[in-house]
This record gives sequence, C-alpha cells and structure tokens, in this order.
Amino acid sequence: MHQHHHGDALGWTLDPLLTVPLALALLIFAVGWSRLSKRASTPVRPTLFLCGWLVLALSLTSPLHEAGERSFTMHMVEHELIMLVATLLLAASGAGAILAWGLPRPLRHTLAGSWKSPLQKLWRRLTEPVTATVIQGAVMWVWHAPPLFDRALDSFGWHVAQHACFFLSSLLFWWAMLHPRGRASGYGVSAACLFATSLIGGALGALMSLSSSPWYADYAAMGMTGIGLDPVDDQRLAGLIMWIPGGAFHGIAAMVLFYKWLRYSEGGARALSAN
Amino acid sequence: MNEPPEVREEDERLAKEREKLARDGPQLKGAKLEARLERTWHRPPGILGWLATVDHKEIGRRYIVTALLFLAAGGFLALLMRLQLARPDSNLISAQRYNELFTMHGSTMMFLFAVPVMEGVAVYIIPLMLGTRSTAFPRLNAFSYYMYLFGGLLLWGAFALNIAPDIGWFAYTPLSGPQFSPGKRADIWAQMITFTEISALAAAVVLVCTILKTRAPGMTLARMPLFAWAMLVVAVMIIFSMPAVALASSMLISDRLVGTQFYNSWEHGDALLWQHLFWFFGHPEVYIIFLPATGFVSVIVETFCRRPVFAYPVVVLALVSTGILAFGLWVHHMFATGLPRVGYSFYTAASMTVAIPTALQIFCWLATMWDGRPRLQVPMLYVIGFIITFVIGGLTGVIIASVPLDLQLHDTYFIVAHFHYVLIGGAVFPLLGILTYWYPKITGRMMSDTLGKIGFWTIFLGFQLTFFPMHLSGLLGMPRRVYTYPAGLGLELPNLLSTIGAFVVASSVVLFVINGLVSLYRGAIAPANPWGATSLEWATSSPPPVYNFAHVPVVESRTPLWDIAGELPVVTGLRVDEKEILLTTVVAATPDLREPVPAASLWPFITSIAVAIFFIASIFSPWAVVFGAIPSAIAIIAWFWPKEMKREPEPVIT
Amino acid sequence: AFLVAGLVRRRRRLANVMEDGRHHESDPLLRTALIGWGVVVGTGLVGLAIASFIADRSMANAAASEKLSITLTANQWWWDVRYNSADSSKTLRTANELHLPVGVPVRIILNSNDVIHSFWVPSLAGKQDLIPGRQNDISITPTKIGIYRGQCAEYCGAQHAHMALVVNVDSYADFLKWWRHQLQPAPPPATPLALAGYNFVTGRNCSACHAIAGTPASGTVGPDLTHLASRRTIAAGTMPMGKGNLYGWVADPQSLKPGSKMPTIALEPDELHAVVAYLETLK
Amino acid sequence: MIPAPRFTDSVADLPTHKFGPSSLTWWGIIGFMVIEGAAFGLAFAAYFFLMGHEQGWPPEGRQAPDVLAGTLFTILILLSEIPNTMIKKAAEKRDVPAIRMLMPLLVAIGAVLLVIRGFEFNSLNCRWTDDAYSSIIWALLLLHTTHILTDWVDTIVLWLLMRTNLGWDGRRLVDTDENCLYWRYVWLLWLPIYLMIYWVPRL
Repeated sequence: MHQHHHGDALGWTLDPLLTVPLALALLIFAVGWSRLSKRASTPVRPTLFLCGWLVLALSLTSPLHEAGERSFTMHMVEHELIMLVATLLLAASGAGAILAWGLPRPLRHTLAGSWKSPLQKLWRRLTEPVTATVIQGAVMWVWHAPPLFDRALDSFGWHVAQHACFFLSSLLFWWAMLHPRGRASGYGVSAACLFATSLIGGALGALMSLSSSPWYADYAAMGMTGIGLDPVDDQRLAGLIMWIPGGAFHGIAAMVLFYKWLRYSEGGARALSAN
Repeated sequence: MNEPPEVREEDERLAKEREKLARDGPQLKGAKLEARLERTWHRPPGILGWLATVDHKEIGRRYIVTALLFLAAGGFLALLMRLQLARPDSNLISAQRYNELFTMHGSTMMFLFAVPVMEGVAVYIIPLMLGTRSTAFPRLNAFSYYMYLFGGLLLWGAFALNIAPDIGWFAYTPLSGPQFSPGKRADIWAQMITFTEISALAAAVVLVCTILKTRAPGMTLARMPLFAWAMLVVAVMIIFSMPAVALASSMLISDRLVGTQFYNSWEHGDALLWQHLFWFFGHPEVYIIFLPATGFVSVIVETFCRRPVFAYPVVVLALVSTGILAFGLWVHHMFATGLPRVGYSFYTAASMTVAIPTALQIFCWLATMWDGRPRLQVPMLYVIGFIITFVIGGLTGVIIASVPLDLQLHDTYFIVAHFHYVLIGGAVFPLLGILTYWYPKITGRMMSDTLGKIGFWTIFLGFQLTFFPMHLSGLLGMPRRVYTYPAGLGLELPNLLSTIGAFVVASSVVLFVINGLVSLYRGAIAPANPWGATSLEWATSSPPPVYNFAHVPVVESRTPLWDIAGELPVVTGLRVDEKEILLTTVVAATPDLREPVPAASLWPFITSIAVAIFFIASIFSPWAVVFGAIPSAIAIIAWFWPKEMKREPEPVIT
Repeated sequence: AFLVAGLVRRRRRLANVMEDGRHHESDPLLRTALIGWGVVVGTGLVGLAIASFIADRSMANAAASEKLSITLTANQWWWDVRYNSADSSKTLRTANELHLPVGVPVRIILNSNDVIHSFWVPSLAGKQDLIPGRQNDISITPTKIGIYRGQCAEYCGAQHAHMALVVNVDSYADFLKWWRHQLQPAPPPATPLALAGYNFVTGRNCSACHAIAGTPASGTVGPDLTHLASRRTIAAGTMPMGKGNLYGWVADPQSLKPGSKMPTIALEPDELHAVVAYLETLK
Repeated sequence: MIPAPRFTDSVADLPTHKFGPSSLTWWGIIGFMVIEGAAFGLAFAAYFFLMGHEQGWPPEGRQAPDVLAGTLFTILILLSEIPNTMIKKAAEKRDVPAIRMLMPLLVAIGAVLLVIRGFEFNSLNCRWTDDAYSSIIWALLLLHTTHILTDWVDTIVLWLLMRTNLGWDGRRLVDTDENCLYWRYVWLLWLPIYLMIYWVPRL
C-alpha cells in the first residue's frame, strides 16, 4: 500500500492526475453551458451532470479513496459509486453537446469533422447494448484478477488506470442502456442486458463473498483492515455489496427500462391507462 | 444477384402462380374454407400419425394428462409416507423404502408434475390465446414431450425394478456421490434430470418464440393476456436456470461414472458447489411453478369479475421483477451451511424483497374483485382458496427469510408446511381452477358444477388439515425426511391429523378425476365461450379445430372479445393449401412474415428414442456417449433436412 | 403482524363486496390504495429485516468469548464428541452425548467424516451443517439445566432418522464431576463373566472399530465405548440405555437400525452374555 | 357462438423469410445461445468457486497446461471469422455460388481446429480424474469441443444442402446466415475459456 499507514487520519487525494482532468471537465462544461444557455434549455440535464460529476469527484478525491486503501469494502463502495451512480447520472445527463460547446472553437470543429466517421462509427459499435455489456463485464472481471488488482493498489498510476477503465466502460454501458437506437424495442434489449449485468456482477461478488481466503495480497497482509474486520470478512462484505445491493441496482434499472419498453409497445397509452 | 437466368424466369412464372393460390379471405370462407383447412392441417391417421403429430393441442393434452398421472403417482407415495408417519416408531415401511418414497415424491412432483403441467397447459392454450394456428417449432415441441415422457418412465421404471433413487430430490453431494451411493440409484436420478431439463428447455424456447413472434396482429406486448406474460417470464427463467441443474447433474454423473472429482472434498473438490448450482436452479424453480399459476389467477379473476385485471402494468412488472429477484435468492436455502456471518443481513433483506411484487399482485386481484362483480363459480372458488392459502404460505415464507429464524426452522416440518402451502395453495389450486375453466375449451363439454364445488371444499379443508399441523410438528422439532420419530415428544397428534388430512385430499383428487371423466361423456355441450371470457381462445369453437382459427384475428384492445361489437376483425391472405402461420413483430405485433409450418413427422419421436437410449446406456457404459451420439445426430439431421425445393412464389426479399 | 393485520382487513372488505355485490369504489381510490399497500408491505418488510438484523447481532455477540471448546464430528449415523484441551491427557472422547456446564459459553467445531449432516438442538441453538472438507462452528451458552434432545437435520442417508444427540446441561460442579470421571480409563473387568466379555471385545471384532480407554481396543471408526453405560441412549438415540436394549443391539444391530455401519456378528449365547456383562461395567 | 369475421388487411404479400430478428429461427438460435451461455457462465463460476478455495492454482504438485496448442487454436479460430463473415454477407446477398465456394474452406478450418483440439487435451498436463482442478479444465475444454463439433457437422450439412438445388431456397440462406452467427458465438465463447485454461493458472 503506497505511502499510507494505519492510524493516519484519512486525507483527501488531490493528485493532479485526478484533479486536473476533473477540473478540466467541469470547466469545459461550465463554458459550454454558459454558451448554450443563451439558447433555451431546461436545467435538468446540467443538474444531472453536476450531480454525476460531484459523485465522481468525491468518490475519487475524498477520504473515501484513502479508506479504500485500508479496506476492500470501502474500495468497493468507491467503485460502486463510480460505476453505478456517477456514470449513470453522467450518461443520463446526455451532456455531450454541452461539453462539445465548451471546447475552444478550432478543437470543436476538428472534433466535429472527425466525429462523422470513423470515430462515430466506433462509438456506434461500442454503444451496441450487447457490446457495451460485454465490455463492462470483461473490464470488471479482468481488473479483479489478483495480479492486476494488486498492481493497482501498489501504484498510483495503475490505480488511476483502473478507475479510468471502470469509469469509461460503465459510462459506455449506461449510455448504451439509456440511449438505445430504435426507441421501442431498444429498451427491451437494455432491460435484458441489465439483467445479464446483474448476474455477471453478482457472480463476481458472490465468488468474492463465498471465498475462504482473501484474494488480494495487500489487503491480506493487513492483520485487521481499516473498518475493523479481518481481511477475509472485509472481502466478503465487499463481495456482498457488489452482489446484493449492486445486483439489486441493476435489477431495478432493468425494471424501469422494462416499464418504458412496455409503455412504448402500446402506440398510445390507451391499454395501459385502461384501468 | 448471381443467380443463373433460368431462375429469374422461374421467379416470374412463380409470381404468376402466386396469384392463383388459394388463400383465406372474403372469396374463401365459411364451411368451404374450413374443409380446405381441415385437409391441409390434419395429421396422418393411425398410430404412426399419432406419434408423428405436431399439433400443439394434441401435445398439450398429452402433456397435461401425463403430468396429472404423475401427480396421482406422486400423491400415492405421499399417502404411503403419511401412513408410516401416522404413529411414532412405526415399522410399516423400512428406512430404505421410505427414503426412496420421499425422493420419488419430491422428484416426481417437481420435475414430472409441476413444471410439465404448466408447460402442457401453456402449449395447449397459448397459441389459441395469441390467435395463431400453431406454436413456433412444432416438431421441437413434440420432441420436448417425448423427452419428458421418457424421463418419467425412466424414474418410475427404476422404481418398479427396485432401483429407485434414495438421495432426496435435491441429491446433495457427497451423499449422492460415488462413495456414499454406490449402485445405479443416483445415476437414474441424474439422468431423469437430464431428460426433463432438455424437455423443459425445448418447451421454453418454443414458448418464448411463440409468444414473441406469433401473436395476432395488433396484440402489442401491452395487450397480451397476463397468462402469456407469466409464461414468457417463466420460459426465460427456465432458459437461465435449467442450465445450472444440467451442469450440476452432468458433473455429478461424471463424478460417478468417469471419476471426475468436482464434489470430492478429499481431492480439491467441494461439496457445497453442488448446493450453489442446484439452488441457483432450485430457487427460480419455485417461481417457475408459481408464476404460471398467477397467470391462471389473473385469467380467472378477470373472467369471473367481469372486469379487466386492475393495474395491468403493475402485474406485469411484478411478474418480471419476481423473475429477476428469483436469481438472487438461492443462498437462502443454504443458511445453515456456514455462510459468512457478515452476509446474514444482506440475505435476509434480499429474501424478503421478493414478498413485495407478490403482495402487489395479490392486491391487484383483490382490487379487481372489489371493483368487479365476482361470480362464485368453481374456478373462482379455487382462486379464493388460493389467496387464503397462499397468504399463509407467504407469511411463513417471510418468517423463514430471516436468517436467525430460519436456522431454527430450516429442514423441519415447518418448511414442509410452508412450501406445500406455497406450492399446493399457490400452484395446484389455481391449476385445478384453470383446468375446470379450460375444460370446456379442451373437451367441448362442461364439468359438473356440483361435483366441482364439493371437490373444492374437500380439497381446501383437507389441505388445511394436512398441512397446518405440520407447522406445529416443525416447531416441536420434527426434522424433515425422517422415516420415523420417537413417541413422547408431542408429535403424535399433529402427525395423525396430517395423515387423516392427506386421505381427505386424496379423496377430493379422486373426485376431481371422476368429475373430469364423467363430464367427458355426460357433461353439457360447451358453447364457444361458455364463461363470457375475453381472450382469443374463446373466439373459436370448443374444442378448437385442428387449425385453431379459420381466419387470424386482429386485436385492437387488451380485452378483445369484450370490446368487439359482434364481429371479430381478421386478416386475410394466409395460404390454405399449405400449413402456414403469420409472424408479427416482437413489440408492436405488426404482420411481418408468412411462416411455413412443418408437417407431422416421426423424426422428433425417433430422435427422442435415440437420445433416450444414449442417456440410459451411458449409465452403464461411458462409451454410450460415442455410440449413442451418432444415431442421435443422424436422427436430428433427418429431422431438419428440408423435404423438397421450396421455391416459394413470393414477392420481395428484404 | 403488520402484514397480517393488513391482509385480514383486506379480506374482510372483500367478503363484504361479495355478499352484497356492491362495487362503488372508484379507480383513483384503488390506485391510492395500491400505492399505500406497497408502502405498507415495504415498511413491514424493512421492520422485519431490522428485527432479524438485531436478533442476528445479539446472536453474534453471544458468541464473543468461549470458554469450552468441543469438536463434534458427524458420521453416518452417530456423533463423535471430543472435548479439546491444550493438555492432551485432558482431551476426552465420547459419543452421541454432550455435557455442558450451564452459563458457560462453549464453541463447538463441526466436522464430518462422510456426508453432510446438520447439528440441531432445537431448545439450545439453531442449525449448523457439518460438511466434509469444511469446518463450521457454532457457539452456545446454555441457560437452563436440563436434558435436551438434538438431531441431525440434514438428510444423510438410510438412518437419518436415528441420528439423535443428547445434550445434558449441568451445574458447573456436576459438569466437572462428569468430566473428571470421563477422563478416567475404563475399569478393569471384575467378574469372570465380564472378563470373558472383556476378552471378546478387546480381542476380536469389536476393537477394530471401537476404542475403550485403558484397554487394547483402539478402533476409531465407531463410537468410543469407554463410558458407554453412563450414557442415556444406545446407537445415537435409537433406544434408551438398558440391559435389554444392549442385548438386542449387540445381538443384531441390523434389525434395530437397518443400514447401520455396525455389522451383525453371530454370537454364541454365552458370548453375548459376556459382552453385555462387560459393557455394563463401562459406567 | 363464434363471432363472425370482419375482414381487414391482407397478409398475402408478406414474404416467407427475412434475415435477422424477423426470422423465427433467429429467435430459436438466440434462445439456444442463451441456454448454452448460461451453462458456460455457470461452469466459469464453478471454476472460480473451486479456485477460491485453493491456496494455489493449479493445486500444488500440478503443472499449468502448455500453451502452444491452445494458442494455435485461438489464432486459427479468430482467423476463421474472415470466411465466416464472407459467407454471412454472401447469404444476405443471395450469392449462392460464393457460399458454395467458401463453405468447404470453413469445413476444412473446422477439421483442422478439431485436430488441434486433440493436441490441446494432450497438453493439459493432467487427467480429469486427478483432482477437481483437472476435472473442471477438462470439462471446459470438452464442453467447448462439443460446440465446435456440432457446428462443424451443421456446417457440413449446410454445405451439402447448398450444393443441391435446395440451396436457392431463401429459407436455406437464412439458415446459412444464422449458422454464421452461431459460429461467431462459438469462437467468442472460446476466448474466456482460453484465458481460464491456459493463463489463469499462470497468474
């Protein structure tokens, strides 16, 4: 575990590797928003974006991050906040346009030019619901392989890379879920993918919580982890959080999208409100 | 594109011919159309034709009858067990025989009765409900029935030969492993599982495709009958859960037959791996049995209260969320196995959540009755019996969702009472109700109302007498699966009551059967829609003709038969000289394709025989995998080999 | 209780409707009721979950500090009991019977030698499985002196029904007395008949499976017999301890507990008398 | 009484086959893919469950499998996607001659794959009876082999069909299209299995 020791008070993590991109994103958003707000727009999307940004920034920089280096459970909470809450809010805000407007003009034009293709083509490929689901599932599983996870715990750079992978794959995932092409049938596929994700993530969490030995050397080396549990129980609790609340979150999201699907399936809402 | 020119000429010729083809519509309707359709759709006569049939109604009927026979057989075993337990320290039945009895009873009821009967009812009624002429993949459907039949025959044949399994319907390793269950008993159980799971999976694929693709035009998902919704959820659940037991039982059988070590804890294996896999299937299994029954209840409540089911979207969401939740709850069968303590509260909370969708569904039914005009005919009585019984079973379910309480009650008669309340109260009562309800559609005659009412009250009261005392014997400390119990622990009276009750239940089942048989010959002739119901199965004659509908109906609302003014809108233009059904789009149900339906064929039957020989032989020699697979493969290829060059005279390829 | 009350109320209202066929409830009201019902069920479940959580916590706290450690190993169909001690001369082995001092926290380590069994003494504790290849444990603090019946609660094969366990909760003094007595080796045979029995038991078939401390018999497959006659039951609760039952059991275990791992050995009448006479001295 | 019909639209002009989700068999195949996917997923879970209770993986005294054959197999099966995609596109364009030309290539690749698979079994460095680790990697490999085998047989049958007149039937082209879809699924499934058999024991 780099530079931290037991008993130290938990502090903020303000490494420029984190703070600079976060601040930059916020700055671009603010500029874009000020430029765009002259044209009419509702405050819902920006609010969603700001909430998402806040959750992301807080989970990465607040003492939670350092707590995550002393307890796997806390680390799991951090990951779940990023992958379930922050990225969902960001994807729901659909703030791509605002962000684009926040960029300096030449950059915006270059991007707009390259956006047509092949970048757009790639984006469309990646946001196929099934593809996005597979990518997120694979990222989740691969990063939990002990050698990789241990590496992330040992080096800050790797840790940032891990979080970046989680962040990007789940952003992609939620984007694909929430913005399906072909509105009506799309939500049905999304709901199925969310159900599959609850099983994929749940399986990883279940394995973690049913394992009889700790998987990760750094946590295992602690006699007692930061939240007063031994490493095995700490890992079990982390697994349970991923498995049960995490699975429930995806399940509920599946139900919400399923309901939308059902509504779309009736041209008018007639049959639905017949009661 | 690169077709040779003569094919293009052929195309034009075919296009001309297409105009001349006979199709249903204003020019061809009434008796003339019916005669043509009858000729096209009827199966070859004789025993071979009987074996070759792909008519979903025939297959569904066989499914239902076979499953009911297994119910009777499994029930008979239950009576034997109750006789043994009527008195303490009884010597009527030996320990070995008793262990076989409860294994056979559980396996028969779960695998050979409860799941297949629901599939059978669905296979019969779903295409009628959806307004189509056939299921998707009718040959697969036939194959599914034969696999089920052979699985059942294997198990009961073994029982007759005195090599019945004695390892419980859950077959926990290592008790079922090679070390502690030598002989063939456990192998028979595992292969019976293989048969039934192949059958259930095939039926599930048939049902999913039927429900998604063959609905009548206009029947959007939001207009689909709730029973179809229930079966869609159930079929998807089967698709996700059955592979778990398939994998688990294959691993068990390979441990037993070829010496793998999956469950052998002395060789790095793990006995609990079995339980995780088994309950990953076993928990959804409960809902696979229960959800179709909720579909029955919705159907009956709607018809007999003369009101569309209250809050339809809520009921649909409840069905789907129950289906999803069922996959997160398997560990609650394993509380006593030493799961990490940190997880107890999580498991408790998760297990309790499943009560929410169920409670909402019950509310919706009660609200429908409240807001409607309930008619207390026999099916409706069963629904009321269901609600009372199921609520008790649900409450005990919430109790045992709590880890501390479950650690006390787990594996006692309290659990036996709980799940019989849930399964008999929750699934068999609605099943008896729906059989009474659909009996006129299936047979063309009504069941006797008086006998039906007597039957309901005897089974309802007999059931309570049988299973309510079991709560008590469980609380008093009687564990499950014991062939006898000592005197002096206060267990005598509850057990005696249960035994008496069991015989009351048995007599009412006999009464139901008598009613069914007598009504077959003596019952009043049923009109097309005797109950004044709303879904499409009542828009055709009772019993339906082999082609189901002379014209494919069009649906414009969720309660079609209540909303049409005398005339049923239909589409025209399906062929009458070839078996053909209409495919519609998945969500909006707009007409999409005309799908040819395969003819009756012996190949599904032959394939199932080949596969059955393969599986049964593999119990005795691993080489069966080699010499069994080849005939099976040949049969399957023959099954799928297209008979002729079908240059469809058709318009555009898109 | 919340749930019950709610359901009873619903049912009563339902009954009214059916009797008079009234139905003047309007839709919005039902809709509100639906939402209300959802909230009621939700809250009720949260309450139950919290109650369960508290119960669970209190059980976990009870397990905090154990004074006595016992290893319980399940076999098809009997219980092997070992009182652990750092001092190997104070390690004690017995079978099918637990003696516990009242008020003292005890930790029972649960193992299995063959299939899965489950430890369950309804009046003392919940269940915990005994699984081959895994180690579970359960902590108990008995609060009342008395004799409790326990039983295997996981189906474990032919004689699952006859796998009982007696738990004898004593005062601390009585427990110590029992414990010291059990540490003693078996008394030497005093009568010629008992001596004949001793010779039979230690010399031939029996000692392959059974152990009797202080004699050459040292088998470990079957229950320890050192203080057999001091136990309350024979063959894991199959029948009460007594001369007649001992006769029956030694003569033909297979007819009393069919499938038991103890084979029926054809004994001459005088051999049978001798064996029983010796076993009776194992107090 | 059966309600009298009121005639609305005619469906006579609808085609009898389409590619993709309109096709009934497409749904059937997706159904079976999900079934098999669930079985594989659970087998993966069983693998990791067994692994979670071990100190070392493979258990002490065992050697991880040799990677050569498996890697060759992986490369070849990835390459096979090229003719597979070509056949799929040809089917959608109703280009029967192209299908007739490419199909034997796919069959040949399948045959080579099966031969390599034989060597793979040989390079596992264990027998299935040794311990649970050996059992599960044998099981994974065997399960996947059955998929290769069945799809290979299916491809041969289709190839034979395509060589006859029946090949011009639009519905057979849909079958071909869906067979290609299935082959994609088979090689996608292989990737995690490859990692689990050959690389996870080397972590």
